[in-house]
Amino acid sequence: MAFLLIFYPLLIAVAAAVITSNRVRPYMLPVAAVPHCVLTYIVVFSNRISETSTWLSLDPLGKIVLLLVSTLFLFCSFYAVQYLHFRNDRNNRIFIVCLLTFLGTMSLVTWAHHLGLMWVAIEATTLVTAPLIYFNHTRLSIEAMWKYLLIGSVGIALALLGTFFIAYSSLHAGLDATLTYDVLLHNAPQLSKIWLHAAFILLLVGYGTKMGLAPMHTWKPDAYGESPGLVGAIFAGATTSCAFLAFLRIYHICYAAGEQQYMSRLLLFMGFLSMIAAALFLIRQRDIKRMLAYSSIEHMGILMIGLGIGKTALYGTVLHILTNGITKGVLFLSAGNIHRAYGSKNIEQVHGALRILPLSGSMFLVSFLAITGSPPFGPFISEFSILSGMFDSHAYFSGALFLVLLCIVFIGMGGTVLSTVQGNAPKDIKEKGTFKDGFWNGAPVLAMMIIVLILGIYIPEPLAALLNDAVEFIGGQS
Amino acid sequence: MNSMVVDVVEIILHLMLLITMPPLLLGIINKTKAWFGGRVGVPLLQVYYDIFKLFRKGMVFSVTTSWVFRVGPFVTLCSLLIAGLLIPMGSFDSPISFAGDLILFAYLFGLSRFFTTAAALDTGSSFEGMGAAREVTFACFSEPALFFAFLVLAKISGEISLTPMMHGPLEEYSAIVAAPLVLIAIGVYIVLLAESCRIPVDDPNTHLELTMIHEAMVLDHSGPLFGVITYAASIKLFVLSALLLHIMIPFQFDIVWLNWVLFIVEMLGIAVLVGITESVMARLQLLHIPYLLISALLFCAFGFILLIR
Amino acid sequence: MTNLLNAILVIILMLNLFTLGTTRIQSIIRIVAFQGILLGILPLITHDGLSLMAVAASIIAIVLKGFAIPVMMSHALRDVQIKREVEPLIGILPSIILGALATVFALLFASQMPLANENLSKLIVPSAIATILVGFILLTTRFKALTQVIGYLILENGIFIFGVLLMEAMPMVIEMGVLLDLFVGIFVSCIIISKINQSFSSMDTRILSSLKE
Amino acid sequence: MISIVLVLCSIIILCMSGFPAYLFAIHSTKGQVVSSALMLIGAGIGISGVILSIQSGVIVYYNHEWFLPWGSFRICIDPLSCVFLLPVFIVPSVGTLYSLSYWSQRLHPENGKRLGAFYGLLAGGMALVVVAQDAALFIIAWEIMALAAFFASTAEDHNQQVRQAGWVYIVATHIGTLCLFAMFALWKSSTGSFALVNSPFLSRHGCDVLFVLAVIGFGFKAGIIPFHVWLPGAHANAPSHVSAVMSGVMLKMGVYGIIRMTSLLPHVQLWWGGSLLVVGAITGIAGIAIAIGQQDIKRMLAYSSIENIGIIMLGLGLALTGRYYGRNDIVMLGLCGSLLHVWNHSLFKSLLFLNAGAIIHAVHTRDLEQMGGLGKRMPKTAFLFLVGAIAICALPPLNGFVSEWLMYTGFFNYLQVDTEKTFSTVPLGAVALATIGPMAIACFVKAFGTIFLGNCRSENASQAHEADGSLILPMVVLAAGCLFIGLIPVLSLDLIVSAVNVWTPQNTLVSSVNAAESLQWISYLGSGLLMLIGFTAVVFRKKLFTKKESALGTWDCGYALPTSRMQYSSSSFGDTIVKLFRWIVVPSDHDPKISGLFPRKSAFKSVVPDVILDRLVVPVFKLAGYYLPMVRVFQRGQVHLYVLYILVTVIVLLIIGR
Repeated sequence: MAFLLIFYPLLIAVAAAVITSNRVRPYMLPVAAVPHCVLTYIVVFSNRISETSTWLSLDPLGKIVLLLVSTLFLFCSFYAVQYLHFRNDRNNRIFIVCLLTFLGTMSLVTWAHHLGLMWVAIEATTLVTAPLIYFNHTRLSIEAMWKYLLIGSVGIALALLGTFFIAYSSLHAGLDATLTYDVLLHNAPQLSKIWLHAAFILLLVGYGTKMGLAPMHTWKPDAYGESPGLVGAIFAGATTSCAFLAFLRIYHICYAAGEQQYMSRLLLFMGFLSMIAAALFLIRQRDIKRMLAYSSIEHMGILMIGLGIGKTALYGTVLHILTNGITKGVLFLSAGNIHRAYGSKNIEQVHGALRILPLSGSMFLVSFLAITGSPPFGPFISEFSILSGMFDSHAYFSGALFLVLLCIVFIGMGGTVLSTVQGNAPKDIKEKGTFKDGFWNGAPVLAMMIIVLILGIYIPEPLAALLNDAVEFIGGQS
Repeated sequence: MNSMVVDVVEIILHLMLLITMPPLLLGIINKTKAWFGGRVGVPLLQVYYDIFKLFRKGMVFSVTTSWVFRVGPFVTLCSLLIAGLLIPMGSFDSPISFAGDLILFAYLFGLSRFFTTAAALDTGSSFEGMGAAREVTFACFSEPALFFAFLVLAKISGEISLTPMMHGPLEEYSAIVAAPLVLIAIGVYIVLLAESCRIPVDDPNTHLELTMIHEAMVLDHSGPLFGVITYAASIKLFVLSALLLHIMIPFQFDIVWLNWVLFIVEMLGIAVLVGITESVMARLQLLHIPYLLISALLFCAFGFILLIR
Repeated sequence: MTNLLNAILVIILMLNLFTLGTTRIQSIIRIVAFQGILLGILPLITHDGLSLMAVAASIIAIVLKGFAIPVMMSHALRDVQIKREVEPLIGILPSIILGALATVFALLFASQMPLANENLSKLIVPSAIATILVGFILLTTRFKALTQVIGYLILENGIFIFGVLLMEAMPMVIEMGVLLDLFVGIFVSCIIISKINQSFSSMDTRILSSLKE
Repeated sequence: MISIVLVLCSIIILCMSGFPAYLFAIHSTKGQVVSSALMLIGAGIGISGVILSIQSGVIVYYNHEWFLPWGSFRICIDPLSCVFLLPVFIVPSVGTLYSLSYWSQRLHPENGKRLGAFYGLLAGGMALVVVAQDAALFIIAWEIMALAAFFASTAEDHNQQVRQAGWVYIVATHIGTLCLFAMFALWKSSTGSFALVNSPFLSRHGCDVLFVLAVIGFGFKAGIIPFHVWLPGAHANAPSHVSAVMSGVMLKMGVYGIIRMTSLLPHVQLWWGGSLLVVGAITGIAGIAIAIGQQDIKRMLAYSSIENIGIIMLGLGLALTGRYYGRNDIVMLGLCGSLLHVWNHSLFKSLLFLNAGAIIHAVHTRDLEQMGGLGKRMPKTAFLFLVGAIAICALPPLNGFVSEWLMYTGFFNYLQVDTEKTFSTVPLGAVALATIGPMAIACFVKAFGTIFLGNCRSENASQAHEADGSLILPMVVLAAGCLFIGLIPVLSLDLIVSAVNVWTPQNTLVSSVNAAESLQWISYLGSGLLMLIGFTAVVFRKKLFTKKESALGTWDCGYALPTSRMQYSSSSFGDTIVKLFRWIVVPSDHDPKISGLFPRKSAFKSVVPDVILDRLVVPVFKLAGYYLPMVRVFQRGQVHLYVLYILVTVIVLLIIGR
């Protein structure tokens, strides 16, 4: 199963590379995504334990991220068909091949139970995504790609060092140097503390760079801003979640080693730093896509805070992976539509999206409300669980700071979003705009929004069980 | 059976006094002022003559006005009459008394003010508008002052109905209440002067721009309507005087009928007092009137604070 | 064996400082290539007995780090026709001093950490950290895109040094994967550099600052 | 149980009521009719449910497991909910009738459907708020309501002012919601569950914090000063029937929240009531003082809503102090006053907002200075406005008086409580009410006078026409409600007293006998007053309503050419009071000097801005918006610095981690 999930997209990628027609090639995306998604649902929700090896195994955490990756990719693939047809002037071979490879490597991340393998997979996602940013072939997109690649690689390199440190900590403790997840978990209490601490910091910074924690977030607004909306959606929804999953593994090992106290301080520091940075950069943000990037940074911060609080906040944290990911998908895809329709993503030019693009505009607005934690949408449930966990563990100051930051973020984002969707549209776009809401660019957005809404009012039983499994797997209380 | 007869008699007397006596107070005031001015003055009952004469006259309506203009004075009069039913006269119980009637009492004044000012605005004249604006403004101070006085009285008597509250506690007043009572008496007296448009707040005899409060509001009313307004103004004076009376002179005789006489004499005394005040004081500059009212408010407030201290 | 190891590590450290001390980009590439070859020898001498894995790792490392990557970078350099790193953020001498300080810091830092396998780790850990820091110095003080890639490569070299300690933890496949990732990463970077050069007619990353707040 | 089913059905119907309109053509009014019909049906079902629940006298629960990480679908209809459910059902359904001609789909094809949909959601959300007995459900319902109100009030988003007002609203409501997040999270951590039921685990300290959070969080919605900043703009710029619902009902949800939370907190402190009294007095007095200075009819009504919230808070504060001293009579009077005022305000304020809508419809402006003399052109509207104005000034014999009377009586009763020193000043609340009263009269005399009386001040006003029946009918319903409660208050007292019994901690039964007796007298006297007025009017009818009017103008003191512009205007009327209260309202006058023999044309203008919003919040936001983005220097696009950040982070973390 694992090989199927990982290699099937790669196979299609090869097929896409061979296909010569620019119009036909985009259909490879759904061809890869639909079976992948079906398989994913079978694997995730079937009770039979899927086959495991020491290196590849699907635990509940992996299941959640795989679920997210596959679902998000499915919607994005349908969206991509229409998008690429609209941009038919540009050769999409590299784009599609990279996108499919990306799916394969992300699946690998979710399955990897060997820290080294996981690192390789994460680094691979960095490499295959770089060309995606360059799709528009503008000077700005080169700049964004360069920054992404350099900063991302440096960060990931530190993660490799951190991975080595973990192995070394087990060596130092007199055990065999190993990077196998299960063995490390088993031996966690004996691992050499000081090396483990150092490893934790390096991995926090390393995978944090990939997630986009402040102050390693600098590539993020550039990359998200310059890449097509659907790449942004996958970036913000899936890639960051994969990186978070990678970090979660490390967290898990340290947790098993009884280092909760030590981690909590660092995680809260990084989490709040990210939220503060995001909040400050969101104020008066004039570019809707960069705004979304900062929102993503904020949510990575929230995930970190959730981990830092631990215990009852873990449920919210795990759920937040899902809710944040899907909501980000809605945000980026609808922002992409708006960008297309107006030919600009600057709020000086973009007004009245509700009139030009009734669906995308309203989805953009609603998903903004969702992502800022308004009930009755999914992110509210997860954010509120985290907040509630904070109060449960008597972290009142953190709770208050969290709320204040959420408020600033809301104000910052709200100003930009409302200015985008409300008001009168510029005349020329009202009359001559060629890009309209259609089925293929609207339906995926709407479908994801419905999922976000459902997650806010009803969590299906299998999913709830999965989430509980995941929390128990890490060792928290559900 | 006997007590019921007494009750009925009391109610009839109350109503009679309420309906017939008010214009007399105006007459007394005018007479006092004339005496101070060294004039003979108009007859004591001149106000009655005026009112009767006005009721016989026809009316002139401005084309601007609507039904509000016509109905306003009547609503004012009716609400003041109802208020008059709530206030006890001297040592006698009022015809209607229930817990919390003092609030209704105060708010009936509000209702009368609403319609007086609305009727004034109905003419579309800037003079009357000016008068209305001042009327509603000054009420913002006189009404809280009145409520401070009520609080003091309620605290002293332990009652929240006008009749028992006015009659005071069953035993003697304790010494501690003397100072608050004096303070609120002063406050209520100022309120009385303001509400019934007397010098130093207003000059009932002119409607020059500088003094335009009450008289300016009724510039356009004529005939029976003006009669109603004059009558209503006198009832207002009467009712407020009755209130003030209890605060100032809270004692009574043992013989019942003497009490009626005492009440009438006291009321006339208050009218004389008002007349004296009008004679010896000059009208205040308009901008200073709020200060006078605020001082009334403060007198009453101090009274309350002294009491609960 | 340990003496040889220490000797190689000292040379690597010296090469680090050389990279900081030269402005000719071609020379830096050569120095890094030499460093790569030296690194490739490390797996052979750290472990007693020649395992197949160590040999394979060593060969691949030498091929990639010593030859393939430098050649690729030289190509990129030829395309952009730039010879020197002019006006770095801090001058040559200060950067050498900084590099030396970083080395000293690394030695001090490693002495703070409890080490397993004492005699082996004693020099490996500090030189790994020193090399990483030098990589960072290059990354942060040099402005030419290619120099920054070299900085990244040195950073990776440092990590490789550390990785030598853990040969058995890393299965062959994954070791290969790591090296492949590195290779592809630098490959892509070189492509980007030529794109940058096409679009901006320059390799100076300072002009890549239109995306900002 | 059946009552719960009915109320739930009604909530669902209300929420969905706006959506069928999407099935109809864009200019078709049929969809709107269907929506309105659905809403009326839904409200009817809901009201029948409420009545059933009142009659049975049993508190019914419904609890359903819910696959959320926390919380369950827990619903409860108790008398307190019933008290709030009634306006929630009545006012929006009256408003939807009004909207049929006020916001006809034919005339507003662009936003009519959207407005209808969110209007329904707003109503349904409010109903759900009131019955929710679980924090999760509550907060979801709360936000549905808040967001629906946002969308409904920004129906005309092409207008810059509307957008501005919507922005202020959504920020304010979100801050309030975040406070509620904190409150419920704290509730969970103290009681161990999200169920909003009495809990023995609450500590004294916890109660204090919960109380403060509730007052702030719900205060944002209720419009307590200084959290009222969103209120005037949102009310002024929303369509009138939406303003009516927002002001008439939605603000009360904030009140409901505070009342509900205080009912759940076991350790009542004396300062709770005290602080609510202070807050209420400030809100009431400042609210009405600012209202007097407004020239925009809807802004004026909005500030008057703030004033009324202040009054409600006074009653609640009184009830809280009464509860502390164990004085059930005071609790009864204070809370009954509050709850009845909630009803009353929802009746007369929505009446006034609907009336304002009819006026705006006729005159095409919200500016009072452009109106005048409408009483002759729209007599029915004028009469209905008068009814609303008298009611809102709390004058007998209408309903506003009854609720204020209850509070006054409570304050007077408090005089007899043996209290701690500082809290013997509580009866000063009566003085606060007595200050608010005449100011309200000033405000509404001004409004009534400048809108309906005198001469027309503008071309538009002179061409105004009477509103059609479909606009008048809803107002008549509301006015009838005002009169009904005003004349027969005893009938409404039973339900409210049982709600008060829910509120008091151990459900100690509170009796209302004394108050009921007095209320009887008030009905008699009120009816007597009406009859007396009617009697005099009949007696003088010949003279008063004679057909042959002498065609004379108002006496002009000898000036031969008075024009309508010489009337006392709205600003000049208000100026007298505004000047006296300038320390609260801080007016900014535009008063050009007149000089020379032939002075140029000049105009006086007095604008009363919102003290908190325009002088505090906006400047602070501007400063923050200017200074906070300065952190952007850290991100100037220099990639080598970005790499340095990574290194620095590692070092900093190593230092922190030591």
